[in-house]
Amino acid sequence: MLTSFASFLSQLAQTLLVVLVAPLMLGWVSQCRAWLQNRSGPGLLQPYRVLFKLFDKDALMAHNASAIFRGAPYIQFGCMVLAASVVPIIETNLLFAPAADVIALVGVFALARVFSALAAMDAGTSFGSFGARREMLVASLSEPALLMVFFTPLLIVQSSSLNVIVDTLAHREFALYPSLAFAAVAFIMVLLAENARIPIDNPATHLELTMIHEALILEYSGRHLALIEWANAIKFTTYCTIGIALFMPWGIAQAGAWQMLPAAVAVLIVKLCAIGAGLALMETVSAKMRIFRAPEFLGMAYMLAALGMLTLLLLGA
Amino acid sequence: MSAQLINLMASLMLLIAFAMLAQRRIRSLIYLFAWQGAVLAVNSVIVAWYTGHGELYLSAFFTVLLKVIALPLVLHYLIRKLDIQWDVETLINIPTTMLAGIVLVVFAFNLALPISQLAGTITRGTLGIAIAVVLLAFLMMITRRKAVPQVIGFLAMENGLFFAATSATYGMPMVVELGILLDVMVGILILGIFFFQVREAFDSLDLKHMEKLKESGE
Amino acid sequence: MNEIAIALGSPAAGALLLAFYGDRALASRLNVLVSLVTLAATALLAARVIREGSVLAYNGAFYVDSFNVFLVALTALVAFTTSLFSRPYMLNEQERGHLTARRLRLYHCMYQVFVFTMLLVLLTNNLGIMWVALEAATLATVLLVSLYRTPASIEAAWKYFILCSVGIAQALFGTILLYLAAEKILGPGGNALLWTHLNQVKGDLEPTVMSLAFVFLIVGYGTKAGLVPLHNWLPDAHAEGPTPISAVLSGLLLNIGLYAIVRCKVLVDGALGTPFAGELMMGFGLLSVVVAAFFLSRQKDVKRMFAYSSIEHMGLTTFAFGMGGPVATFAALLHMTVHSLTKSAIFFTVGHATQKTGTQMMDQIRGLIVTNPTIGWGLMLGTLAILGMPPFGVFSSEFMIVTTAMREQPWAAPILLVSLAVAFAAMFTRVQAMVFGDTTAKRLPHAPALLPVFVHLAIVLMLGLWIPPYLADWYRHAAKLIG
Amino acid sequence: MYLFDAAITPPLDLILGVVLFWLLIGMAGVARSRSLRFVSRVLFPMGAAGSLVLAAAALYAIGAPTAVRVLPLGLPDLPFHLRLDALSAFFIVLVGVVSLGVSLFSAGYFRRGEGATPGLLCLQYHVFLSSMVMVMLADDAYLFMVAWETMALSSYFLVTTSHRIAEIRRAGFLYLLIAHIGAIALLLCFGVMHGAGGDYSFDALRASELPVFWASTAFLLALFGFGAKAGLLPLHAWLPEAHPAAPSPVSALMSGVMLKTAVYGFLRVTFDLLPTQIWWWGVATLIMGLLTALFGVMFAAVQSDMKRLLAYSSIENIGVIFAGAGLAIIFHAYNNPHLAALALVATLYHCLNHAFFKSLLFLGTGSVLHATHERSLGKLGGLIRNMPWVAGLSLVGALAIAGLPPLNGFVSEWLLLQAFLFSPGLPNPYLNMLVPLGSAALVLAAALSGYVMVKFYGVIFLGQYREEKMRTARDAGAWERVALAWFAAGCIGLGLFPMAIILLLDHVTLPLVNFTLSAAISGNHWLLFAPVAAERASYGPLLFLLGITGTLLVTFLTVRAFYHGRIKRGAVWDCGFPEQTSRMQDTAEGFGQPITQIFEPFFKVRRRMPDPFSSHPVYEKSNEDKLWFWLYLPIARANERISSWIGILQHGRIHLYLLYSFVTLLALLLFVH
Repeated sequence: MLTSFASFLSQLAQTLLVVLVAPLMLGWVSQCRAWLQNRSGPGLLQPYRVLFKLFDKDALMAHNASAIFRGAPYIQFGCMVLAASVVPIIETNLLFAPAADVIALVGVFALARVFSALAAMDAGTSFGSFGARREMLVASLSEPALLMVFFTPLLIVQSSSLNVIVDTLAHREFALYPSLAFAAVAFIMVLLAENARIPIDNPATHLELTMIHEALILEYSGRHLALIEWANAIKFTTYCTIGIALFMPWGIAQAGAWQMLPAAVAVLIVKLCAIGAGLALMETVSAKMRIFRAPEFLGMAYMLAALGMLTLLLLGA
Repeated sequence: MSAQLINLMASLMLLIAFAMLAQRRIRSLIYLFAWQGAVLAVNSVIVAWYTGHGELYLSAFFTVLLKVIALPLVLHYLIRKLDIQWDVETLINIPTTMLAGIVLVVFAFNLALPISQLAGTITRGTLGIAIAVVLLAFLMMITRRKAVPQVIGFLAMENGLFFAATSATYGMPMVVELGILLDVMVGILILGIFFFQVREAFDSLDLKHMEKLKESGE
Repeated sequence: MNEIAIALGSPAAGALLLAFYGDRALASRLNVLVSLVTLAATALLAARVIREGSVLAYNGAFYVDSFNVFLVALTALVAFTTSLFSRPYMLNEQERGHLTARRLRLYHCMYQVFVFTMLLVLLTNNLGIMWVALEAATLATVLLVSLYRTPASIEAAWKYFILCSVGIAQALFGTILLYLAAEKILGPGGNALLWTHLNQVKGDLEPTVMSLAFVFLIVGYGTKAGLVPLHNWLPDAHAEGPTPISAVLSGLLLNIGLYAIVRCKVLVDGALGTPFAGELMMGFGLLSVVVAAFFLSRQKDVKRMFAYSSIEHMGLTTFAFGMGGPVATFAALLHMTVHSLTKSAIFFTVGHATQKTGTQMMDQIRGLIVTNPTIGWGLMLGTLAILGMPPFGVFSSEFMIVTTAMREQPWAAPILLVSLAVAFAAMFTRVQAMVFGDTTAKRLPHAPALLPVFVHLAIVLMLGLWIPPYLADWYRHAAKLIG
Repeated sequence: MYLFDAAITPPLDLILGVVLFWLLIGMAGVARSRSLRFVSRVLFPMGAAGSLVLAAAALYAIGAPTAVRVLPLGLPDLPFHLRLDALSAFFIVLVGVVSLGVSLFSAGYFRRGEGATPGLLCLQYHVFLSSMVMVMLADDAYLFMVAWETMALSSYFLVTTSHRIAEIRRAGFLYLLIAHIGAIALLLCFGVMHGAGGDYSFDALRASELPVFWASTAFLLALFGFGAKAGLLPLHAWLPEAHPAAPSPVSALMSGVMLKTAVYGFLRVTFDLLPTQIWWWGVATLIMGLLTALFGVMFAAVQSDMKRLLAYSSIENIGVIFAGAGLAIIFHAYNNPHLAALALVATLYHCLNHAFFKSLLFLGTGSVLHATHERSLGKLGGLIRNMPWVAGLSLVGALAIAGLPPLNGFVSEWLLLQAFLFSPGLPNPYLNMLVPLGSAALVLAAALSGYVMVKFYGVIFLGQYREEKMRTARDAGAWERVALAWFAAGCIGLGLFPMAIILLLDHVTLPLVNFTLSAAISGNHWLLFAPVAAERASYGPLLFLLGITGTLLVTFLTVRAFYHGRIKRGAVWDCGFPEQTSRMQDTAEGFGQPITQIFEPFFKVRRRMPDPFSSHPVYEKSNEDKLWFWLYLPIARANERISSWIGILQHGRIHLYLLYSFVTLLALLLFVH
């Protein structure tokens, strides 16, 4: 009873942490980008201000928008929170962890995405539906790549549960896994694609013909838009935490190791900052691709992940 | 003595068969056919006389009646009626046909060898000739372009079969023989009707008109 | 043996009667009646054979065993149903001016002569008489094939006549050789050609002569059975003759030809002690199946197409007889039965369909199911049955043939099956087009008799799901007899 | 006589009773052939009741001991053998549950004047159902073939219900032809496996000792034969033609159940009848399965006819199922019963899932078709407003088929992926590397199926009306709603309670691969689902649902509580683009375009570009199946060529015919001599 209460607490804490910190993470990345581009930037808290503003506005909907349109933001938000709750970030004692392993995690993302695409089609506009199409296209290519990325650590620890993966990878003697390096590069590529970052998509653009993600949410406003934006922030942060869990799990506390928690939080903050800065750097130095280059990009990610897996099978490392 | 006579008859059969193979004119073909029937009948009589098989006389009698008298008359009547008495048939290259015929005779002789050894008849040597006559008649049917010669070829084949029956076993059982004769008669009757139908439908008895039903081409 | 007398006497008497009164209004009914009497007599005969075993009658002139009795019954049955079918069919033909009363008389008379000769072939014990009757059967149908006196029908009849006569002349030579071999043992005279006598001494017959005889016999009777490459008369005769005649040619005459071959094969097998005859039959059978299957995909005329299908099935049956053994022979006998029933049923529907649309060209026959569902369904189900679709009986025999082939002649099974698939593709696409779609058919003055179609198909369906035990015993017994 | 000798076996008898009952219903339909009311309101619901009994009996039979029975029908030496074991019982359950829904749907579906008379349809429909059950029950080759072909035949007639349309006739022909070719392969397969003394009961086949070569031949023939029925590459060509041609309930049955009979047969032959399994059989099946899955989903993505799209999606799912079966064979051949059981369970589970969601979607398209008389995706749209029931329930199906948690499609895919991932450790190094790569193909197929379903659902139900007539579309009637709800409930239930199904499937896997999954799991996890071991992989659909709905509720209530609920309705904005018409929405073709672009080598694309000076520019594009041009047409042409060669034989000249006889005679004489 006590342990399950503890895991409930731990679960609540970690989930809340991710949910609340997520906009900050976005703010940090755009701030870094601004610095790299010699701009002053809107400040770290800008995403919160945006959310606050949106929640305050009236929601405007098309006449023909159906329940799917209204429900989709909540579903997306719910999915992202669930995704955030199965990734161990500071401690591996998670209540929800057994509910979804890495494969189910991919499923959660897919569920959210399908609803966002359906909602975009619901309005019945030209941009909405082609946004939906592109989103689904990119996703259908990045999903296999993401799973291939997961397979390498999964084969190393012989488990598909994130908790177990982190536990095993973080708490055994240090070993060099070249296969994981391949997987990590692939993962970063998938992360960029999935979160509508350059070079697949540009989160800042509203240029109709090139946008993907923005086209999806074109018809949204008010609290629905806020929820979507927030969900996206959570998604981005969750991806970062997944990356941390898989490729640099050092410092994440084992279940019940309360004394390690402060250190774990500190390590997490450092890692997140580093990732944010790194991403900002990458986004600054690269340019957006044409949409039909995206398959090549993701194919590359897929190949890298597959190579990683083969390396593992070949070298046993 | 009789064996020599039988052999003589057999040779005559073969000779006539070759003659038929080479003959262009329908009238002459009918004469040849009648002669072949006559030879067949004489042969039967010789065999009957020599072996004492009474029913062979009967067979010879029917042969004369049907094949020497009735059928040629019917055929003559038909060709007169159909006005094809003087028809000349263009054969495919007589020498080639003859050559093929000779090959067939050799083949037939070889084929008959083991059988004739088995047969206990005095006529057994002629079995090869009987087979040859059948095969030559067959060849004749293949090479003829007009309906009447084809039918004569068929009748010649029938003659060959009778000859074979006589030479191998002194003839089939009487009831069978009669049945066969009946069939031949009815067949000719039907053919007679048929010639008129063909003539009516095609204005000619040339078989080249009857090549419409086929699978090739289109 | 009154049954035999009645079975043979009624068609003979019927032929005589119809020769004089065949053009009267009642002639077609008389035709049906005579066929019914024949059927009743054969049914009684069959019952007697079931009860008492093989029957030798009239001084050994007639012999009925379990092999031929079912063919006799089948022949009488199909002859009867065909006479039922032919009544409205011929009346329609007459109405539409295709036939005169005189020709109708010829038709009725010759129909009964044909039935008589076929029954004679089956019932006689004398191989010589068998030959005579078979030749007579040819002669009886020649004038029927040319009944319409169109150039095409005359051409078909001419080919039929010449090819079959020449073919059967070879069989006569074979019979002479058989007699030659038999006479050595049984002595000269009529007895030497009696099958029952021959069967008793078959082991002593001279093998060389017997093998030569069988070559002539199979070429001869094979022509009648429609084996490739001796089959060329068959599609023409089927396509150009009146449909009832196509039905009996396909359903009965081919069977009779095959029956003659099998009777001789029993003797030859006994004499030779080698599978020579069987191999020859398998070769002919396989060739027939393959060639017929590919011919099927070139057909435009509906009756011609089903004629090729008959060649295919005769090939299959011949192949099965050639394989021998209890299962394959059983299957072959069953196949003969179901093929006769199905193919004649198909010809019945085809007959009405062609009358309704006024053409035999398949691309002008459409939508039968719309105007006349029974004809459409009859044709559809009949075709599916003949293509070997379960649950129809043709499948059960094909199942046994193919599985036996898999065990005993594994090389042949794939060839058979590929041919069956080709045949399926070829026939089904055409029949489907005729049955479905928008219609081109018209109403007819005389309503078609479709009872025969559904009776036949019902029997075939039953044989696919359940073979009555006495029928099975019968087949088994016959199979043992044939070996 | 046999009927009464045998011991009483209640489930088997009950099932036979239902089969008989169905046949009687069919007869009754023919008896009152023209009365639509009688047929649809009385007979079809009665049939549904039969399905319910069937499903219950079979469900009971899964756990019960194997029952056998011999009927006094069939060939004299091979009477009909029946056998009800766990595998057949499982598939009969599948028939029962799907036909229950489809029969209910049919009760409200058929209309007057659509093709065949109602009574005839009723007969064909119930014969179809009965024959499928008989396929599962058959325990000898003859009954199996009879039932198998009867199934093909009855469904052929159902497909060609609207036979006046030329494409439907063509589809029907293609269907029956390929079915028949497949059946021929099966016949050969049984022939190869023959038992001693020509006994073709399955017991004899099991007992026969086949050399490896013949066993492999039998396996390949089975793969071909059952693949033809299932729509495995390259024998899939009939499927996208036949499914759209059939009335929707029939498409649902064909896709939902009939394709599974092929899976059943395949499993029966490979795992039960053949004495051994060889690893490369599994590899061949796996590769064929994966190729089929990818092929199916790619083509589904470019379709613009909704039923065709679903048909291609069925091809994809069949591919997935066969991939699972292949994996099971590999594991079984390498003597790894645990993973074999896992793969087998995934396969069977997916069969069940596919039956549910594909039936749901096909029935949904049926309702749409009736409401709008339109099958082309390019003309539908916005139907969620007119048909909320159909739209809502179809959404469940679409999400399930896209493999999204927590619905059922995800469970089987998850299981299958687990099987893929734990494959390393096989004694074959190549397989060790290739099998995980195969999983990537599987995932790609799954992800693309999400794409396909967004397209399917979005274009039909969402957006604006593409045609004016959509405005008048009416929602489905009560019968149809009940049926759709049944399938949707199935999709949800199968997704949420996987353990219940696994426990059932244990009875199936035990005799086939000697292992039960539940044996590996300690304790009874109704919440969690861990087929291998809890620390290796686990999935808790209920927790999952709880997580999402919990958050959703909390968010919703929070937003409600703290913020205003003001909503304004307006015209769509669309970046302020002024001239919006419904025709400017993305079309089905538009959705297909990126897929054709990316996977261009797999398609035969024909484009017709508009003339630059044309005042009415037309752009046409079609995606065709390359296999059709590479495989089917060449075979057809070869057939044509051979028959034209053979046609020369029959030249019409009697002399030639005589020559044939002559030459035959001489050749045979020479041969004998």
